Amino acid sequence: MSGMKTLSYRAALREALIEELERDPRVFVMGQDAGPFGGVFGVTKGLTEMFGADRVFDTPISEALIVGGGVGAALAGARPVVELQYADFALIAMDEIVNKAAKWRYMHGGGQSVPLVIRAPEGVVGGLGPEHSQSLAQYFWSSFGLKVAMPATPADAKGMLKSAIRDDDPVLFLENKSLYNRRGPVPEGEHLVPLGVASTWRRGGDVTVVAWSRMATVAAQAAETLAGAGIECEIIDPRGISPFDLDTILESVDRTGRLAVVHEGPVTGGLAGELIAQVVERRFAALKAAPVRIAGADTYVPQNQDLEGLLTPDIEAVSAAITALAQAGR
Amino acid sequence: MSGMKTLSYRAALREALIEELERDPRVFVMGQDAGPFGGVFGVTKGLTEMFGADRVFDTPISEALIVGGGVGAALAGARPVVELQYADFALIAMDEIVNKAAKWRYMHGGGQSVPLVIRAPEGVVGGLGPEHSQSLAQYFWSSFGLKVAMPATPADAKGMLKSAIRDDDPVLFLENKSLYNRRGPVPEGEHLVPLGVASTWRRGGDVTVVAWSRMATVAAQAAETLAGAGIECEIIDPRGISPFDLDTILESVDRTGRLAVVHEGPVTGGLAGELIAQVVERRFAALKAAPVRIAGADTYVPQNQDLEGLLTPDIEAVSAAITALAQAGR
Amino acid sequence: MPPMTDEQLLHVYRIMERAILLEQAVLRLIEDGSARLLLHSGRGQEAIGTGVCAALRDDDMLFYSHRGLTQLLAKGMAPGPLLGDFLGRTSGATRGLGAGIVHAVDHSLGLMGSSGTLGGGFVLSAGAALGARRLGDDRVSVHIFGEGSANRGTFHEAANAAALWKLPMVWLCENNGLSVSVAHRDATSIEDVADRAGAYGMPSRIVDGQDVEAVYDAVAEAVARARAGDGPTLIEAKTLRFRGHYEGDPQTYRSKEDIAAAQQRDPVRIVAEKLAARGIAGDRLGAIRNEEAAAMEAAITQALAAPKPGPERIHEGLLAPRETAA
Amino acid sequence: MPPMTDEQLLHVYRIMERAILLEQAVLRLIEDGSARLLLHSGRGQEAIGTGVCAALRDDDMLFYSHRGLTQLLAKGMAPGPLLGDFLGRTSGATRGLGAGIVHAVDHSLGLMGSSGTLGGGFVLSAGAALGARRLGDDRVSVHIFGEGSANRGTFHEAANAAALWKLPMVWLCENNGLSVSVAHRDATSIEDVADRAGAYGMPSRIVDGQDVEAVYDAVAEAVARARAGDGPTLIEAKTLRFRGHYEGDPQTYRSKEDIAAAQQRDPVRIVAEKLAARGIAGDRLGAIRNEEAAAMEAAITQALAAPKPGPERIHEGLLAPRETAA
Ligand SMILES: Cc1ncc(C[n+]2csc(CCOP(=O)(O)OP(=O)(O)O)c2C)c(N)n1
Ligand SMILES: Cc1ncc(C[n+]2csc(CCOP(=O)(O)OP(=O)(O)O)c2C)c(N)n1
Ligand SMILES: [Mg+2]
Ligand SMILES: [Mg+2]
Repeated sequence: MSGMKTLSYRAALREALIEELERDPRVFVMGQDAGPFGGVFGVTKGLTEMFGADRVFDTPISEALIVGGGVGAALAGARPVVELQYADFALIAMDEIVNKAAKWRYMHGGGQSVPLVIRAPEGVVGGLGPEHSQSLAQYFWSSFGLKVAMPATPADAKGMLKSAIRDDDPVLFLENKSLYNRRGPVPEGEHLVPLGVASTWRRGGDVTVVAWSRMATVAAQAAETLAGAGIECEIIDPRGISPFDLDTILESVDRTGRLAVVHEGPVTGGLAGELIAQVVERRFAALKAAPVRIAGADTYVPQNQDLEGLLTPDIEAVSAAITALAQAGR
Repeated sequence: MSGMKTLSYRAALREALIEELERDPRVFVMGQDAGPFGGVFGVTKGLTEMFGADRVFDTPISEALIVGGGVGAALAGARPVVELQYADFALIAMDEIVNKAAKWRYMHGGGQSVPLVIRAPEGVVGGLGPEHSQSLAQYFWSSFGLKVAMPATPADAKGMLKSAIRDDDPVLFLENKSLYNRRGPVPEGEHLVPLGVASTWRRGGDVTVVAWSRMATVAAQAAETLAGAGIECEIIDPRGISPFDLDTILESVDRTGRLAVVHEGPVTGGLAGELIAQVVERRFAALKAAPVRIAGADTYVPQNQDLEGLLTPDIEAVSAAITALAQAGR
Repeated sequence: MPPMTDEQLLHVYRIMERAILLEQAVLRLIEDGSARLLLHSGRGQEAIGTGVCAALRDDDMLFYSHRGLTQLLAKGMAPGPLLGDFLGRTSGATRGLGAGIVHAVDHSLGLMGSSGTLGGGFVLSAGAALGARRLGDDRVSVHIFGEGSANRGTFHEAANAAALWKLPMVWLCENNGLSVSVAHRDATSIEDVADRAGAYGMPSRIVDGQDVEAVYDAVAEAVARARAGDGPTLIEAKTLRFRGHYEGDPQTYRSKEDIAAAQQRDPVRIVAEKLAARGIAGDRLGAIRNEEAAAMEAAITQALAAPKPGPERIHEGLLAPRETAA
Repeated sequence: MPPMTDEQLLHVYRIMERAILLEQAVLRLIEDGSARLLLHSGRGQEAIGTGVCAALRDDDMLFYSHRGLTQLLAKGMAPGPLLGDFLGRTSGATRGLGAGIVHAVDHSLGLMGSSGTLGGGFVLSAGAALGARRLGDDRVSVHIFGEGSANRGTFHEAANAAALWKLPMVWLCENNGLSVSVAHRDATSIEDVADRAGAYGMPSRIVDGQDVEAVYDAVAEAVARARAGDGPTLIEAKTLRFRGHYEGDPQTYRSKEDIAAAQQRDPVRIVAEKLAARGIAGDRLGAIRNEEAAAMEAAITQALAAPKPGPERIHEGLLAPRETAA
């Protein structure tokens, strides 16, 4: 690996697709507007021109076909990368994701691989309303044969997408719409990030902060402020939920005794509940205060962008909650 | 209310349907084999004969139509009770449940009711395999406009189904396949059980045991044994997840300081995680030991019934886990 | 069916002007920063919403599309609540949840709402028809949708059930040849969506979607059939999308010439010509346009003056209001 | 297409006898308590699985149905692993997960698996055809399903895409007139499922599903078309379900007379008659039957002797085996 370059999250994803399309002729990409138009978020821009319409192409508005067809193509030995235009539409292809992609190997005895990647842009931004703004990873905690990846940086976006495409198991790859324009360093040359290994963004001994996707950045920014106030946060981005790197989190909680969990999407039924239960089960004695959930409001996302802004916690809200946690139970 | 009669869970549900079909001409029932055949679990037996084929009828194998059509009929002012042959098929109609039934009121400003009941038999029994044995309530914690009911007794089955049909909001009504033949007392005459009010099956000061649906019975049986060993369990059946009667649970935890949560379906991503997070958030100081999850194995349900039996905890497993909890942290 | 009366056609003209004025107003409000939203322009497709609604009773039920501004206005919605939504004001149809795609419901107008996940409307509209039948009334359920959306599986499930049960339902496919960037021929295996109806034993018709009378005729006939208990109909209106999929769409997938050619067949001009041919003086149209423009300005001023919702709004309306204890 | 050879027809006869013997064996094992499972008998529909598979290459891909025992055997699966599944033994195709509906996969036989949620096979089979094309090979993807399942929305999404993309795919609908208790006419708005194909510009054919040669002819033609790059075909085989939907089904929805009438058109008898008409001596068939019966007994004995899986089995096979570190 030589040096670093700066790429947007979008460009990093695109580079991953290009490299894997070049490397492996079994790989193909399909989705609504994913062909010549380049995807409504621009991730596949130019790819049809580069690889031809039989490698990168549009689909009808048929989400069950997009995912289920991807499963079928994977069963036949191809390595499809399919795109849902919005992660919300995973709910249309839920049977295909949960009952087909995730279970096919197990229920057919264990020998049959499903090397499928389902890319799906999630998150609250731009006034898209209740059916185009959901964060849905929590639906897949118990889809055991499925991997769920959620990159938070351009480097992870590239490295994790490449790993996902090479993985023999199906991967739900949740991109965050707010991050597409975010720029950051990406290693030159071949860059792979293994799925299911947490990334510790910052070390700190006072509070363990677990934050996914866009909220990892928000948490990291809060941590800067809090450091000024004498609170040292350890920021851990689990990079997804499956495989789940609980060990890194437990090791941190052992040192801090305090856990805050930050994510988009509602508090109730969100990602944090399961994680907190897992930590409390194993580290009850080590905890100095109740773990805290810092997440979306328990409601749906309105189109009104003023109101939309109220849905997810901002740096101030995250800082305030962590401050309270740092002081709790002393 | 005069006396009590003994009914099976199946008969209690059927009685509820009959009474509500009689009471309200807007009510109708549809589902696969729900017409003359009476449903694959026999709940609608004889109803087409009693009420005619325009009130109780079969549908094609079209789960999106069953649920989405139910939503549409409800919007038009009818009060449909639709049946999914297995709760697993909720995943086929996930967009209709999560994005239509649950959100329609909110996203259209708040004034539009969706008085729909979706009956769906869930649970692990009979060798039906990974796609016909799921317990899925946990998928709906954040479907805020949707109510989720899970009756555990014949009396609740009847009283809650009647309440669900009269409710102006959509209700996902999860019946447990293992309970259909279970018999129990049901009050004579009109019997309504409000949705979202927990039922305390047994009082006890040592451990709060929250258990849903079939597992409430298993927990209650374990509690009998444990009482002999000097451990007094308080058994609480939340009767569903939405509305969720957290207060009853918190009040109990305040007294016991110990919480065990019991359900079918996998531990990871299951119902318990969210509940434990809610309790820990509010009662960290009151807890004497880490809350415990007693739930299904983290895998899929095989058809092999010997193996299937390993999936969900039995009385011994529940007793052992509660005993350990009762002794923990002393 | 009797042809449209002069009064009907004048009303159509009025609604079309209203829709165009409203869209223009919204574009202006976006530009000046008063409104932040994603608009899916219906420019070019005005003959459909107006033609459909001219054939409906107030209580007939409409599930409109994401490109549905004309549809809402034609069914009787006033611009005020729509502007309120666009501007995120409590005066909006959704009381401030706001909208690029308005999700208005009004039972007195038969406005049933719109599904943001495309294809949701197929099963909902079939269900509403079933509901009306259960209630013993003779309302007809109508759904307007794009040709791209017709490839959702819900089309199949609902079409089969509607034909099987002879539901009082009319489906109107706005075939503008595009779903976002994807050409109809690249997404759909046959040319005419109407030809899908035969697979269900459902009658169908293809009409010129730029011609309001053609749309009206087909819908009026289908509504009569539905109301008589003879079941559903699929109507395909061939139409043209004048603007991008959403405002801001670079439209890299079609040429300037294609766009210009499409814009030649303007449904408003076609109605104006029809009225002229019927001998209705041009100044009557001018008067209508002026009335509408004035009303629109007033509605905008009013909407801008309406309060914005407080933060509590996001938690309102999730559930039915609690019944007061007996 | 050339007609089936004597050898092919004898093989079909053999597979049919094998399927019947296997079903009978399973019923016996259920009765004596050795097997606990829900069986969906394919009795009466044996001409379909055998006719389809006679027209396929080993590497052609089959997504079989829940009534798919004959289909599995015809594609080359041995009874042993199936019995292992029925009995929940590690010798089973799923290594002890067991089965009432066997979910076997064998790539060397082109056995791709089966979706327990009906209709899943439509999108999977279309996808497999797409995958084969991507890999540049000329495998054909085949899906066998019931007429009731054809009302799932996945039918529509997959049919459209398959026709649009001219995928190498053949769909075979086993129309036995029933989905569990529901008669075809009470669930489907048209009589012939084949007529749904036209909506996609897909060719279709209706065949007598009791006549293996008719099934073979249609499938062979469709496979040739698919392999030549000319796209998918929908074949509807009119057939008869001799037994209940599952073993134990009270069948309150059809009369004893109806059942008896259905059983008149036994595909096995029809094949035997065909062979007789070709001058093949009855004792050759008797010999096949005896061979198969003996082999089945041996397979049962072997399966019963195979070990049951330990409790760890339920956790195996969720994910791909971990790659060993480089
Ligand atoms: C199920 C679903 N898939 C995709 C989208 C994203 N989307 C919104 S509009 C649109 C194009 C729709 O095309 P068409 O149905 O032809 O209607 P038009 O926009 O042309 O009026 C798409 C793909 C969606 N909202 N829902
Ligand atoms: C999506 C889905 N809905 C319902 C069922 C339950 N189910 C299993 S078999 C069956 C009947 C299928 O009828 P058909 O497709 O005609 O096949 P047949 O059983 O007649 O061979 C039903 C409803 C299911 N497995 N999957
Ligand atoms: Mg279109
Ligand atoms: Mg059938």
